[in-house]
Amino acid sequence: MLSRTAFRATFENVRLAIERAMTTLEPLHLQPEEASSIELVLAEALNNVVEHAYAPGDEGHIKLVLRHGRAGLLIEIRDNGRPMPNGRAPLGDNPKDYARADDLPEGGFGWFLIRELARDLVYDRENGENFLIFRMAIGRR
Amino acid sequence: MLSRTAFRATFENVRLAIERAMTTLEPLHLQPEEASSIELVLAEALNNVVEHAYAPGDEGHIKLVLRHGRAGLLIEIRDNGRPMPNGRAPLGDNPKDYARADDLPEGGFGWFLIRELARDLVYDRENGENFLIFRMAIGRR
Amino acid sequence: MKMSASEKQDCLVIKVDEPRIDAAVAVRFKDGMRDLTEHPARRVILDLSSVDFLDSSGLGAVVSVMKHLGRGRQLDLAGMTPAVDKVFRMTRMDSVFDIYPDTNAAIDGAAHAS
Amino acid sequence: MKMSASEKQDCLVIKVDEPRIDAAVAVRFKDGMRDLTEHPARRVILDLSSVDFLDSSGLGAVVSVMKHLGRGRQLDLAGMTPAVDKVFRMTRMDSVFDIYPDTNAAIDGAAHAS
Ligand SMILES: Nc1ncnc2c1ncn2[C@@H]1O[C@H](COP(=O)(O)OP(=O)(O)O)[C@@H](O)[C@H]1O
Ligand SMILES: Nc1ncnc2c1ncn2[C@@H]1O[C@H](COP(=O)(O)OP(=O)(O)O)[C@@H](O)[C@H]1O
Repeated sequence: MLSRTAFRATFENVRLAIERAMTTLEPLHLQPEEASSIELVLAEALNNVVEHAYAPGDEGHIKLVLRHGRAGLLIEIRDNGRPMPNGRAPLGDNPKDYARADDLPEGGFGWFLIRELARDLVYDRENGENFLIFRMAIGRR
Repeated sequence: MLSRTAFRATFENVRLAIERAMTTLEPLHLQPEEASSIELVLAEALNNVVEHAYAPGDEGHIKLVLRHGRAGLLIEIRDNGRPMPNGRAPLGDNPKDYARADDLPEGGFGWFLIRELARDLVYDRENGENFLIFRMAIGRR
Repeated sequence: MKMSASEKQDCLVIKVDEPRIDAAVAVRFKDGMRDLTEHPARRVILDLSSVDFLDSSGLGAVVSVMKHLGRGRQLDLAGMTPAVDKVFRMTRMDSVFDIYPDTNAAIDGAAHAS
Repeated sequence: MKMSASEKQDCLVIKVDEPRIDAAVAVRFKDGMRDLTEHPARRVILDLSSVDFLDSSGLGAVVSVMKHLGRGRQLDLAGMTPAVDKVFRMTRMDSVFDIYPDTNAAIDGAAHAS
Protein backbone atom coordinates (compact mmCIF):
# COMPACT_ATOMS: atom_id res chain seq x y z
CA MET A 1 0.00 0.00 0.00
CA LEU A 2 1.27 3.45 -0.82
CA SER A 3 -0.91 5.43 1.53
CA ARG A 4 -4.14 5.52 3.46
CA THR A 5 -5.54 8.77 4.76
CA ALA A 6 -8.80 10.11 6.16
CA PHE A 7 -9.77 13.75 6.44
CA ARG A 8 -12.71 16.06 6.96
CA ALA A 9 -14.42 16.83 3.67
CA THR A 10 -13.41 20.39 2.77
CA PHE A 11 -11.93 21.77 -0.43
CA GLU A 12 -8.83 22.86 1.51
CA ASN A 13 -8.30 19.37 2.90
CA VAL A 14 -8.75 17.86 -0.55
CA ARG A 15 -5.97 20.13 -1.76
CA LEU A 16 -3.69 19.03 1.07
CA ALA A 17 -4.55 15.37 0.55
CA ILE A 18 -3.72 15.66 -3.16
CA GLU A 19 -0.44 17.36 -2.30
CA ARG A 20 0.45 14.51 0.06
CA ALA A 21 -0.64 11.93 -2.50
CA MET A 22 1.57 13.43 -5.20
CA THR A 23 4.52 13.38 -2.77
CA THR A 24 3.79 9.73 -2.00
CA LEU A 25 3.89 8.96 -5.71
CA GLU A 26 7.28 10.58 -6.30
CA PRO A 27 9.27 7.34 -5.90
CA LEU A 28 7.31 5.93 -8.85
CA HIS A 29 8.97 8.45 -11.17
CA LEU A 30 5.79 9.04 -13.13
CA GLN A 31 5.75 10.80 -16.47
CA PRO A 32 4.53 14.41 -16.02
CA GLU A 33 1.49 13.49 -18.14
CA GLU A 34 0.68 10.58 -15.82
CA ALA A 35 1.16 12.65 -12.69
CA SER A 36 -1.08 15.46 -13.92
CA SER A 37 -3.82 12.97 -14.85
CA ILE A 38 -3.70 11.49 -11.36
CA GLU A 39 -3.74 14.93 -9.76
CA LEU A 40 -6.74 15.93 -11.86
CA VAL A 41 -8.75 12.77 -11.30
CA LEU A 42 -8.11 12.98 -7.55
CA ALA A 43 -9.29 16.59 -7.53
CA GLU A 44 -12.46 15.79 -9.46
CA ALA A 45 -13.41 12.73 -7.45
CA LEU A 46 -12.58 14.20 -4.04
CA ASN A 47 -14.10 17.62 -4.68
CA ASN A 48 -17.27 15.91 -5.88
CA VAL A 49 -17.59 14.33 -2.46
CA VAL A 50 -17.19 17.70 -0.72
CA GLU A 51 -19.63 19.33 -3.11
CA HIS A 52 -22.27 16.69 -3.72
CA ALA A 53 -22.06 13.85 -1.21
CA TYR A 54 -22.25 16.06 1.88
CA ALA A 55 -24.64 18.91 2.56
CA PRO A 56 -23.03 22.22 3.56
CA GLY A 57 -22.27 22.11 7.26
CA ASP A 58 -22.15 18.31 7.34
CA GLU A 59 -19.28 16.91 9.37
CA GLY A 60 -18.37 14.61 6.50
CA HIS A 61 -15.20 12.59 6.14
CA ILE A 62 -13.32 11.16 3.19
CA LYS A 63 -11.05 8.12 3.14
CA LEU A 64 -8.45 7.82 0.42
CA VAL A 65 -6.34 4.72 -0.26
CA LEU A 66 -3.63 4.49 -2.90
CA ARG A 67 -2.26 1.14 -3.94
CA HIS A 68 0.29 0.28 -6.55
CA GLY A 69 0.69 -2.90 -8.51
CA ARG A 70 1.50 -4.17 -11.98
CA ALA A 71 -1.97 -3.06 -13.13
CA GLY A 72 -1.16 0.53 -12.26
CA LEU A 73 -2.33 2.78 -9.47
CA LEU A 74 -5.49 1.75 -7.67
CA ILE A 75 -7.40 4.63 -6.09
CA GLU A 76 -10.10 3.94 -3.51
CA ILE A 77 -12.32 6.71 -2.14
CA ARG A 78 -14.92 6.24 0.57
CA ASP A 79 -17.36 8.63 2.17
CA ASN A 80 -20.51 8.48 4.30
CA GLY A 81 -22.45 11.00 2.26
CA ARG A 82 -25.49 10.66 0.08
CA PRO A 83 -25.44 8.02 -2.64
CA MET A 84 -24.71 8.82 -6.28
CA PRO A 85 -27.77 9.79 -8.35
CA ASN A 86 -29.77 6.61 -9.13
CA GLY A 87 -27.18 4.61 -7.22
CA ARG A 88 -24.74 4.79 -10.12
CA ALA A 89 -21.63 6.79 -10.81
CA PRO A 90 -22.61 9.45 -13.41
CA LEU A 91 -21.45 8.76 -16.96
CA GLY A 92 -20.41 12.38 -17.44
CA ASP A 93 -21.60 14.45 -20.37
CA ASN A 94 -19.41 14.67 -23.43
CA PRO A 95 -18.26 18.22 -24.14
CA LYS A 96 -20.10 19.79 -27.05
CA ASP A 97 -18.98 22.35 -29.58
CA TYR A 98 -20.41 25.48 -28.11
CA ALA A 99 -22.07 27.86 -30.55
CA ARG A 100 -22.72 30.84 -28.27
CA ALA A 101 -20.78 32.03 -25.26
CA ASP A 102 -24.01 32.30 -23.29
CA ASP A 103 -24.54 28.56 -23.62
CA LEU A 104 -21.19 27.68 -22.08
CA PRO A 105 -21.48 25.39 -19.08
CA GLU A 106 -19.60 26.43 -15.94
CA GLY A 107 -19.75 23.02 -14.36
CA GLY A 108 -20.63 19.42 -14.95
CA PHE A 109 -17.22 18.42 -16.30
CA GLY A 110 -16.16 16.49 -13.23
CA TRP A 111 -17.46 13.06 -14.14
CA PHE A 112 -16.58 13.43 -17.77
CA LEU A 113 -12.94 14.01 -16.78
CA ILE A 114 -12.96 11.12 -14.32
CA ARG A 115 -14.38 8.78 -16.99
CA GLU A 116 -11.77 9.94 -19.50
CA LEU A 117 -8.81 9.52 -17.18
CA ALA A 118 -9.72 6.57 -14.98
CA ARG A 119 -10.11 2.94 -15.94
CA ASP A 120 -12.24 0.14 -14.57
CA LEU A 121 -14.22 2.37 -12.29
CA VAL A 122 -16.55 0.63 -9.89
CA TYR A 123 -18.98 2.48 -7.64
CA ASP A 124 -20.72 0.73 -4.84
CA ARG A 125 -22.80 1.61 -1.82
CA GLU A 126 -21.86 -0.49 1.20
CA ASN A 127 -23.45 -0.12 4.65
CA GLY A 128 -24.28 3.53 4.07
CA GLU A 129 -20.83 4.25 2.67
CA ASN A 130 -19.97 5.28 -0.88
CA PHE A 131 -17.17 3.16 -2.26
CA LEU A 132 -15.43 4.29 -5.42
CA ILE A 133 -12.49 2.44 -6.88
CA PHE A 134 -10.68 2.94 -10.15
CA ARG A 135 -7.35 2.41 -11.76
CA MET A 136 -4.88 4.78 -13.35
CA ALA A 137 -2.79 3.04 -15.99
CA ILE A 138 0.73 4.17 -15.24
CA GLY A 139 4.01 2.99 -16.73
CA ARG A 140 4.96 -0.50 -15.69
CA ARG A 141 8.50 -0.75 -14.45
CA MET B 1 -21.89 -4.74 -3.23
CA LEU B 2 -22.84 -8.26 -4.22
CA SER B 3 -21.47 -10.09 -1.23
CA ARG B 4 -18.97 -10.04 1.58
CA THR B 5 -18.03 -13.22 3.41
CA ALA B 6 -15.37 -14.43 5.80
CA PHE B 7 -14.54 -18.04 6.53
CA ARG B 8 -11.89 -20.29 8.03
CA ALA B 9 -9.26 -21.19 5.45
CA THR B 10 -9.94 -24.81 4.49
CA PHE B 11 -10.39 -26.38 1.06
CA GLU B 12 -13.93 -27.40 2.05
CA ASN B 13 -14.86 -23.86 3.02
CA VAL B 14 -13.39 -22.53 -0.21
CA ARG B 15 -15.66 -24.89 -2.06
CA LEU B 16 -18.71 -23.67 -0.12
CA ALA B 17 -17.72 -20.03 -0.56
CA ILE B 18 -17.40 -20.52 -4.32
CA GLU B 19 -20.79 -22.22 -4.40
CA ARG B 20 -22.35 -19.28 -2.56
CA ALA B 21 -20.53 -16.81 -4.81
CA MET B 22 -21.83 -18.47 -7.96
CA THR B 23 -25.36 -18.34 -6.53
CA THR B 24 -24.90 -14.63 -5.78
CA LEU B 25 -23.86 -14.07 -9.38
CA GLU B 26 -26.93 -15.76 -10.87
CA PRO B 27 -28.94 -12.52 -11.24
CA LEU B 28 -26.18 -11.21 -13.54
CA HIS B 29 -27.08 -13.90 -16.12
CA LEU B 30 -23.45 -14.56 -17.00
CA GLN B 31 -22.42 -16.47 -20.07
CA PRO B 32 -21.41 -20.05 -19.08
CA GLU B 33 -17.87 -19.21 -20.25
CA GLU B 34 -17.77 -16.15 -17.95
CA ALA B 35 -19.19 -18.08 -15.00
CA SER B 36 -16.68 -20.90 -15.36
CA SER B 37 -13.79 -18.43 -15.55
CA ILE B 38 -14.95 -16.78 -12.34
CA GLU B 39 -15.39 -20.13 -10.63
CA LEU B 40 -11.90 -21.19 -11.68
CA VAL B 41 -10.15 -17.97 -10.71
CA LEU B 42 -11.88 -18.01 -7.32
CA ALA B 43 -10.77 -21.60 -6.75
CA GLU B 44 -7.17 -20.85 -7.68
CA ALA B 45 -6.88 -17.67 -5.64
CA LEU B 46 -8.68 -18.99 -2.57
CA ASN B 47 -7.05 -22.42 -2.55
CA ASN B 48 -3.66 -20.71 -2.82
CA VAL B 49 -4.39 -18.96 0.44
CA VAL B 50 -5.29 -22.25 2.15
CA GLU B 51 -2.27 -23.96 0.69
CA HIS B 52 0.45 -21.31 0.77
CA ALA B 53 -0.50 -18.36 2.96
CA TYR B 54 -1.25 -20.42 6.07
CA ALA B 55 0.83 -23.20 7.57
CA PRO B 56 -1.02 -26.48 8.21
CA GLY B 57 -2.84 -26.19 11.52
CA ASP B 58 -2.99 -22.39 11.34
CA GLU B 59 -6.34 -20.91 12.35
CA GLY B 60 -6.34 -18.78 9.23
CA HIS B 61 -9.26 -16.83 7.82
CA ILE B 62 -10.16 -15.57 4.38
CA LYS B 63 -12.29 -12.57 3.49
CA LEU B 64 -13.96 -12.44 0.10
CA VAL B 65 -15.76 -9.40 -1.33
CA LEU B 66 -17.54 -9.34 -4.68
CA ARG B 67 -18.53 -6.04 -6.25
CA HIS B 68 -20.17 -5.38 -9.55
CA GLY B 69 -19.96 -2.28 -11.70
CA ARG B 70 -19.64 -1.18 -15.31
CA ALA B 71 -16.02 -2.31 -15.29
CA GLY B 72 -17.07 -5.88 -14.52
CA LEU B 73 -16.80 -7.99 -11.41
CA LEU B 74 -14.33 -6.82 -8.80
CA ILE B 75 -12.99 -9.59 -6.56
CA GLU B 76 -11.19 -8.75 -3.34
CA ILE B 77 -9.50 -11.41 -1.22
CA ARG B 78 -7.84 -10.77 2.12
CA ASP B 79 -5.99 -13.05 4.50
CA ASN B 80 -3.64 -12.74 7.47
CA GLY B 81 -1.19 -15.33 6.25
CA ARG B 82 2.38 -15.07 5.06
CA PRO B 83 3.16 -12.59 2.29
CA MET B 84 3.55 -13.57 -1.34
CA PRO B 85 7.10 -14.61 -2.34
CA ASN B 86 9.24 -11.43 -2.65
CA GLY B 87 6.21 -9.37 -1.71
CA ARG B 88 4.74 -9.74 -5.19
CA ALA B 89 1.99 -11.81 -6.70
CA PRO B 90 3.68 -14.58 -8.73
CA LEU B 91 3.65 -14.10 -12.49
CA GLY B 92 2.78 -17.76 -13.07
CA ASP B 93 4.81 -19.95 -15.39
CA ASN B 94 3.66 -20.34 -18.96
CA PRO B 95 2.76 -23.94 -19.79
CA LYS B 96 5.37 -25.63 -21.96
CA ASP B 97 5.03 -28.32 -24.58
CA TYR B 98 5.96 -31.35 -22.60
CA ALA B 99 8.26 -33.80 -24.33
CA ARG B 100 8.22 -36.65 -21.82
CA ALA B 101 5.49 -37.72 -19.45
CA ASP B 102 8.02 -37.87 -16.61
CA ASP B 103 8.59 -34.11 -16.92
CA LEU B 104 4.94 -33.24 -16.49
CA PRO B 105 4.32 -30.81 -13.64
CA GLU B 106 1.60 -31.73 -11.16
CA GLY B 107 1.23 -28.21 -9.80
CA GLY B 108 2.26 -24.62 -10.25
CA PHE B 109 -0.58 -23.76 -12.63
CA GLY B 110 -2.52 -21.69 -10.12
CA TRP B 111 -1.01 -18.29 -10.77
CA PHE B 112 -0.75 -18.87 -14.48
CA LEU B 113 -4.51 -19.44 -14.60
CA ILE B 114 -5.22 -16.42 -12.41
CA ARG B 115 -3.08 -14.21 -14.64
CA GLU B 116 -4.81 -15.53 -17.75
CA LEU B 117 -8.33 -15.02 -16.46
CA ALA B 118 -8.11 -11.94 -14.24
CA ARG B 119 -7.44 -8.37 -15.23
CA ASP B 120 -5.80 -5.47 -13.43
CA LEU B 121 -4.62 -7.57 -10.55
CA VAL B 122 -3.10 -5.67 -7.64
CA TYR B 123 -1.48 -7.39 -4.69
CA ASP B 124 -0.65 -5.49 -1.59
CA ARG B 125 0.42 -6.19 1.96
CA GLU B 126 -1.35 -3.94 4.46
CA ASN B 127 -0.88 -4.12 8.23
CA GLY B 128 0.05 -7.79 8.12
CA GLU B 129 -2.81 -8.61 5.79
CA ASN B 130 -2.58 -9.83 2.21
CA PHE B 131 -4.83 -7.80 -0.06
CA LEU B 132 -5.55 -9.12 -3.54
CA ILE B 133 -7.90 -7.37 -5.90
CA PHE B 134 -8.63 -8.06 -9.54
CA ARG B 135 -11.33 -7.66 -12.10
CA MET B 136 -13.21 -10.15 -14.23
CA ALA B 137 -14.40 -8.58 -17.47
CA ILE B 138 -17.98 -9.73 -17.75
CA GLY B 139 -20.67 -8.69 -20.22
CA ARG B 140 -21.83 -5.14 -19.73
CA ARG B 141 -25.58 -4.88 -19.66
CA MET C 1 -15.07 -39.75 -3.66
CA LYS C 2 -17.59 -41.56 -5.79
CA MET C 3 -15.98 -43.32 -8.72
CA SER C 4 -16.57 -46.70 -10.30
CA ALA C 5 -14.66 -48.93 -12.69
CA SER C 6 -15.86 -51.30 -15.41
CA GLU C 7 -14.08 -53.35 -18.05
CA LYS C 8 -14.94 -52.69 -21.67
CA GLN C 9 -13.07 -54.40 -24.52
CA ASP C 10 -9.68 -54.58 -22.79
CA CYS C 11 -10.11 -51.07 -21.46
CA LEU C 12 -10.69 -50.13 -17.86
CA VAL C 13 -13.29 -47.37 -17.82
CA ILE C 14 -13.34 -45.30 -14.64
CA LYS C 15 -16.24 -42.95 -14.16
CA VAL C 16 -16.05 -40.10 -11.67
CA ASP C 17 -19.48 -39.60 -10.11
CA GLU C 18 -18.77 -36.23 -8.53
CA PRO C 19 -19.43 -32.75 -9.91
CA ARG C 20 -16.03 -31.39 -8.86
CA ILE C 21 -12.41 -32.44 -8.82
CA ASP C 22 -10.88 -29.61 -6.83
CA ALA C 23 -8.38 -29.01 -4.04
CA ALA C 24 -10.88 -30.36 -1.50
CA VAL C 25 -10.93 -33.85 -3.09
CA ALA C 26 -7.73 -34.02 -5.16
CA VAL C 27 -5.99 -36.36 -2.73
CA ARG C 28 -9.02 -38.63 -2.42
CA PHE C 29 -9.32 -38.69 -6.20
CA LYS C 30 -5.70 -39.76 -6.56
CA ASP C 31 -6.10 -42.46 -3.91
CA GLY C 32 -9.28 -43.74 -5.53
CA MET C 33 -7.63 -43.87 -8.92
CA ARG C 34 -4.63 -45.73 -7.55
CA ASP C 35 -6.89 -48.35 -5.98
CA LEU C 36 -9.00 -48.81 -9.10
CA THR C 37 -6.00 -48.95 -11.46
CA GLU C 38 -4.55 -51.90 -9.58
CA HIS C 39 -6.42 -53.68 -12.35
CA PRO C 40 -3.82 -54.62 -15.00
CA ALA C 41 -5.57 -53.11 -18.08
CA ARG C 42 -3.03 -51.39 -20.33
CA ARG C 43 -5.52 -48.69 -21.25
CA VAL C 44 -7.48 -46.71 -18.68
CA ILE C 45 -10.26 -44.42 -19.82
CA LEU C 46 -11.29 -41.74 -17.37
CA ASP C 47 -14.91 -40.75 -17.92
CA LEU C 48 -15.27 -37.12 -16.79
CA SER C 49 -18.76 -36.54 -18.17
CA SER C 50 -20.23 -35.93 -14.69
CA VAL C 51 -17.50 -33.49 -13.68
CA ASP C 52 -18.57 -29.86 -14.11
CA PHE C 53 -15.55 -28.30 -12.49
CA LEU C 54 -11.85 -29.06 -12.23
CA ASP C 55 -9.22 -26.68 -10.86
CA SER C 56 -5.42 -26.80 -11.03
CA SER C 57 -5.31 -29.19 -8.07
CA GLY C 58 -7.68 -31.52 -9.91
CA LEU C 59 -5.58 -31.20 -13.04
CA GLY C 60 -2.45 -31.96 -11.05
CA ALA C 61 -4.16 -35.06 -9.64
CA VAL C 62 -5.06 -36.34 -13.13
CA VAL C 63 -1.46 -35.81 -14.26
CA SER C 64 -0.19 -37.55 -11.15
CA VAL C 65 -2.39 -40.59 -11.86
CA MET C 66 -1.13 -40.71 -15.42
CA LYS C 67 2.50 -40.63 -14.30
CA HIS C 68 1.78 -43.26 -11.66
CA LEU C 69 0.47 -45.65 -14.33
CA GLY C 70 3.96 -45.58 -15.78
CA ARG C 71 5.23 -46.63 -19.19
CA GLY C 72 3.31 -49.21 -21.17
CA ARG C 73 0.02 -48.09 -19.65
CA GLN C 74 -2.08 -45.23 -20.89
CA LEU C 75 -4.63 -42.85 -19.39
CA ASP C 76 -7.14 -41.46 -21.88
CA LEU C 77 -9.83 -38.91 -21.11
CA ALA C 78 -13.44 -38.99 -22.23
CA GLY C 79 -16.56 -36.84 -21.92
CA MET C 80 -14.98 -33.62 -20.71
CA THR C 81 -17.50 -30.84 -20.03
CA PRO C 82 -16.66 -27.33 -21.32
CA ALA C 83 -15.27 -25.96 -18.04
CA VAL C 84 -12.99 -28.98 -17.61
CA ASP C 85 -11.91 -28.85 -21.22
CA LYS C 86 -10.95 -25.19 -20.76
CA VAL C 87 -8.49 -25.98 -17.96
CA PHE C 88 -6.80 -28.67 -20.05
CA ARG C 89 -6.55 -26.34 -23.04
CA MET C 90 -5.29 -23.33 -21.10
CA THR C 91 -2.50 -25.35 -19.49
CA ARG C 92 -1.75 -27.18 -22.76
CA MET C 93 -2.41 -30.48 -21.04
CA ASP C 94 -4.81 -31.25 -23.88
CA SER C 95 -1.73 -32.14 -25.96
CA VAL C 96 -0.51 -34.60 -23.36
CA PHE C 97 -3.62 -36.78 -23.19
CA ASP C 98 -5.70 -38.55 -25.81
CA ILE C 99 -9.09 -36.94 -25.40
CA TYR C 100 -12.37 -38.41 -26.66
CA PRO C 101 -15.88 -36.96 -26.71
CA ASP C 102 -17.24 -39.98 -24.80
CA THR C 103 -16.24 -43.44 -23.57
CA ASN C 104 -17.55 -45.20 -26.68
CA ALA C 105 -15.37 -43.03 -28.91
CA ALA C 106 -12.50 -43.67 -26.53
CA ILE C 107 -12.99 -47.45 -26.72
CA ASP C 108 -13.17 -47.30 -30.52
CA GLY C 109 -10.11 -45.08 -30.63
CA ALA C 110 -8.26 -47.39 -28.32
CA ALA C 111 -9.26 -50.38 -30.48
CA HIS C 112 -7.84 -48.66 -33.53
CA ALA C 113 -4.64 -47.62 -31.83
CA SER C 114 -3.87 -51.11 -30.48
CA MET D 1 -5.83 34.83 -4.15
CA LYS D 2 -2.74 36.53 -5.51
CA MET D 3 -3.37 38.14 -8.88
CA SER D 4 -2.27 41.43 -10.37
CA ALA D 5 -3.36 43.55 -13.31
CA SER D 6 -1.36 45.76 -15.65
CA GLU D 7 -2.24 47.68 -18.78
CA LYS D 8 -0.34 46.85 -21.94
CA GLN D 9 -1.25 48.45 -25.29
CA ASP D 10 -4.97 48.71 -24.68
CA CYS D 11 -5.04 45.25 -23.13
CA LEU D 12 -5.58 44.49 -19.48
CA VAL D 13 -3.16 41.72 -18.54
CA ILE D 14 -4.08 39.81 -15.41
CA LYS D 15 -1.50 37.48 -13.96
CA VAL D 16 -2.48 34.77 -11.52
CA ASP D 17 0.32 34.33 -8.99
CA GLU D 18 -0.90 31.07 -7.53
CA PRO D 19 0.10 27.54 -8.47
CA ARG D 20 -3.47 26.21 -8.43
CA ILE D 21 -6.93 27.28 -9.53
CA ASP D 22 -9.04 24.57 -7.96
CA ALA D 23 -12.27 24.13 -6.03
CA ALA D 24 -10.63 25.61 -2.92
CA VAL D 25 -10.05 28.98 -4.58
CA ALA D 26 -12.47 29.05 -7.52
CA VAL D 27 -14.83 31.51 -5.83
CA ARG D 28 -11.99 33.79 -4.76
CA PHE D 29 -10.56 33.65 -8.26
CA LYS D 30 -13.89 34.71 -9.75
CA ASP D 31 -14.27 37.54 -7.22
CA GLY D 32 -10.73 38.75 -7.87
CA MET D 33 -11.29 38.69 -11.60
CA ARG D 34 -14.53 40.64 -11.29
CA ASP D 35 -12.79 43.32 -9.24
CA LEU D 36 -9.84 43.62 -11.60
CA THR D 37 -11.98 43.65 -14.74
CA GLU D 38 -13.90 46.69 -13.51
CA HIS D 39 -11.25 48.31 -15.67
CA PRO D 40 -12.92 49.12 -19.00
CA ALA D 41 -10.34 47.48 -21.34
CA ARG D 42 -12.12 45.63 -24.15
CA ARG D 43 -9.52 42.91 -24.20
CA VAL D 44 -8.46 41.03 -21.08
CA ILE D 45 -5.51 38.67 -21.22
CA LEU D 46 -5.29 36.09 -18.45
CA ASP D 47 -1.69 35.08 -17.84
CA LEU D 48 -1.74 31.53 -16.48
CA SER D 49 2.00 30.87 -16.73
CA SER D 50 2.34 30.45 -12.94
CA VAL D 51 -0.60 28.07 -12.68
CA ASP D 52 0.50 24.42 -12.58
CA PHE D 53 -2.91 22.97 -11.88
CA LEU D 54 -6.50 23.73 -12.78
CA ASP D 55 -9.46 21.44 -12.15
CA SER D 56 -13.01 21.55 -13.48
CA SER D 57 -14.00 24.08 -10.80
CA GLY D 58 -11.14 26.32 -11.95
CA LEU D 59 -12.21 25.84 -15.53
CA GLY D 60 -15.79 26.70 -14.63
CA ALA D 61 -14.53 29.86 -12.93
CA VAL D 62 -12.60 30.96 -16.03
CA VAL D 63 -15.70 30.37 -18.16
CA SER D 64 -17.83 32.28 -15.68
CA VAL D 65 -15.45 35.27 -15.81
CA MET D 66 -15.58 35.22 -19.60
CA LYS D 67 -19.38 35.20 -19.62
CA HIS D 68 -19.45 37.95 -17.00
CA LEU D 69 -17.37 40.21 -19.26
CA GLY D 70 -20.26 40.06 -21.68
CA ARG D 71 -20.43 40.92 -25.35
CA GLY D 72 -17.95 43.38 -26.79
CA ARG D 73 -15.29 42.35 -24.29
CA GLN D 74 -12.97 39.43 -24.72
CA LEU D 75 -11.02 37.12 -22.42
CA ASP D 76 -7.91 35.62 -23.97
CA LEU D 77 -5.62 33.11 -22.31
CA ALA D 78 -1.83 33.12 -22.30
CA GLY D 79 1.02 31.00 -20.97
CA MET D 80 -0.91 27.84 -20.15
CA THR D 81 1.24 25.11 -18.61
CA PRO D 82 0.78 21.54 -19.92
CA ALA D 83 -1.55 20.34 -17.14
CA VAL D 84 -3.82 23.37 -17.57
CA ASP D 85 -3.76 23.05 -21.33
CA LYS D 86 -4.86 19.42 -21.00
CA VAL D 87 -8.04 20.35 -19.11
CA PHE D 88 -8.99 22.92 -21.74
CA ARG D 89 -8.36 20.44 -24.55
CA MET D 90 -10.21 17.54 -22.92
CA THR D 91 -13.31 19.65 -22.32
CA ARG D 92 -13.03 21.32 -25.77
CA MET D 93 -12.86 24.70 -24.08
CA ASP D 94 -9.70 25.32 -26.10
CA SER D 95 -11.99 26.10 -29.04
CA VAL D 96 -13.90 28.70 -27.04
CA PHE D 97 -10.95 30.89 -26.06
CA ASP D 98 -8.14 32.50 -28.02
CA ILE D 99 -5.06 30.91 -26.54
CA TYR D 100 -1.53 32.33 -26.83
CA PRO D 101 1.82 30.87 -25.77
CA ASP D 102 2.59 33.97 -23.64
CA THR D 103 1.32 37.49 -22.95
CA ASN D 104 3.55 39.11 -25.59
CA ALA D 105 2.11 36.84 -28.27
CA ALA D 106 -1.33 37.61 -26.89
CA ILE D 107 -0.75 41.37 -27.09
CA ASP D 108 0.59 41.02 -30.65
CA GLY D 109 -2.34 38.79 -31.56
CA ALA D 110 -4.75 41.23 -29.99
CA ALA D 111 -3.11 44.13 -31.88
CA HIS D 112 -3.58 42.20 -35.13
CA ALA D 113 -7.17 41.31 -34.42
CA SER D 114 -8.22 44.83 -33.45
N1 LIG E 1 -19.51 11.98 -4.82
C1 LIG E 1 -20.79 12.23 -5.18
N2 LIG E 1 -21.79 11.90 -4.36
C2 LIG E 1 -23.07 12.16 -4.71
N3 LIG E 1 -23.44 12.72 -5.89
C3 LIG E 1 -22.50 13.06 -6.76
C4 LIG E 1 -21.13 12.81 -6.45
N4 LIG E 1 -20.41 13.23 -7.51
C5 LIG E 1 -21.27 13.69 -8.42
N5 LIG E 1 -22.54 13.60 -7.98
C6 LIG E 1 -23.72 14.01 -8.77
O1 LIG E 1 -23.39 13.89 -10.15
C7 LIG E 1 -23.53 15.14 -10.83
C8 LIG E 1 -22.46 15.30 -11.89
O2 LIG E 1 -21.20 15.48 -11.31
P1 LIG E 1 -20.01 16.24 -12.07
O3 LIG E 1 -19.89 15.70 -13.45
O4 LIG E 1 -18.80 16.15 -11.23
O5 LIG E 1 -20.49 17.74 -12.20
P2 LIG E 1 -20.19 18.97 -11.23
O6 LIG E 1 -19.24 19.82 -12.02
O7 LIG E 1 -21.55 19.58 -11.04
O8 LIG E 1 -19.58 18.47 -9.98
C9 LIG E 1 -23.51 16.17 -9.73
O9 LIG E 1 -24.21 17.33 -10.09
C10 LIG E 1 -24.15 15.44 -8.56
O10 LIG E 1 -25.55 15.47 -8.65
N1 LIG F 1 -1.84 -16.71 -1.34
C1 LIG F 1 -0.53 -16.95 -1.28
N2 LIG F 1 0.17 -16.58 -0.21
C2 LIG F 1 1.48 -16.82 -0.16
N3 LIG F 1 2.20 -17.43 -1.14
C3 LIG F 1 1.57 -17.83 -2.23
C4 LIG F 1 0.17 -17.61 -2.38
N4 LIG F 1 -0.19 -18.08 -3.58
C5 LIG F 1 0.90 -18.57 -4.15
N5 LIG F 1 1.98 -18.45 -3.36
C6 LIG F 1 3.34 -18.88 -3.73
O1 LIG F 1 3.44 -18.83 -5.16
C7 LIG F 1 3.79 -20.12 -5.70
C8 LIG F 1 3.07 -20.35 -7.02
O2 LIG F 1 1.69 -20.53 -6.83
P1 LIG F 1 0.80 -21.34 -7.89
O3 LIG F 1 1.11 -20.85 -9.27
O4 LIG F 1 -0.62 -21.22 -7.46
O5 LIG F 1 1.27 -22.83 -7.80
P2 LIG F 1 0.72 -24.02 -6.92
O6 LIG F 1 0.04 -24.91 -7.91
O7 LIG F 1 1.95 -24.59 -6.31
O8 LIG F 1 -0.25 -23.45 -5.92
C9 LIG F 1 3.42 -21.09 -4.61
O9 LIG F 1 4.20 -22.26 -4.68
C10 LIG F 1 3.68 -20.29 -3.34
O10 LIG F 1 5.04 -20.31 -2.99
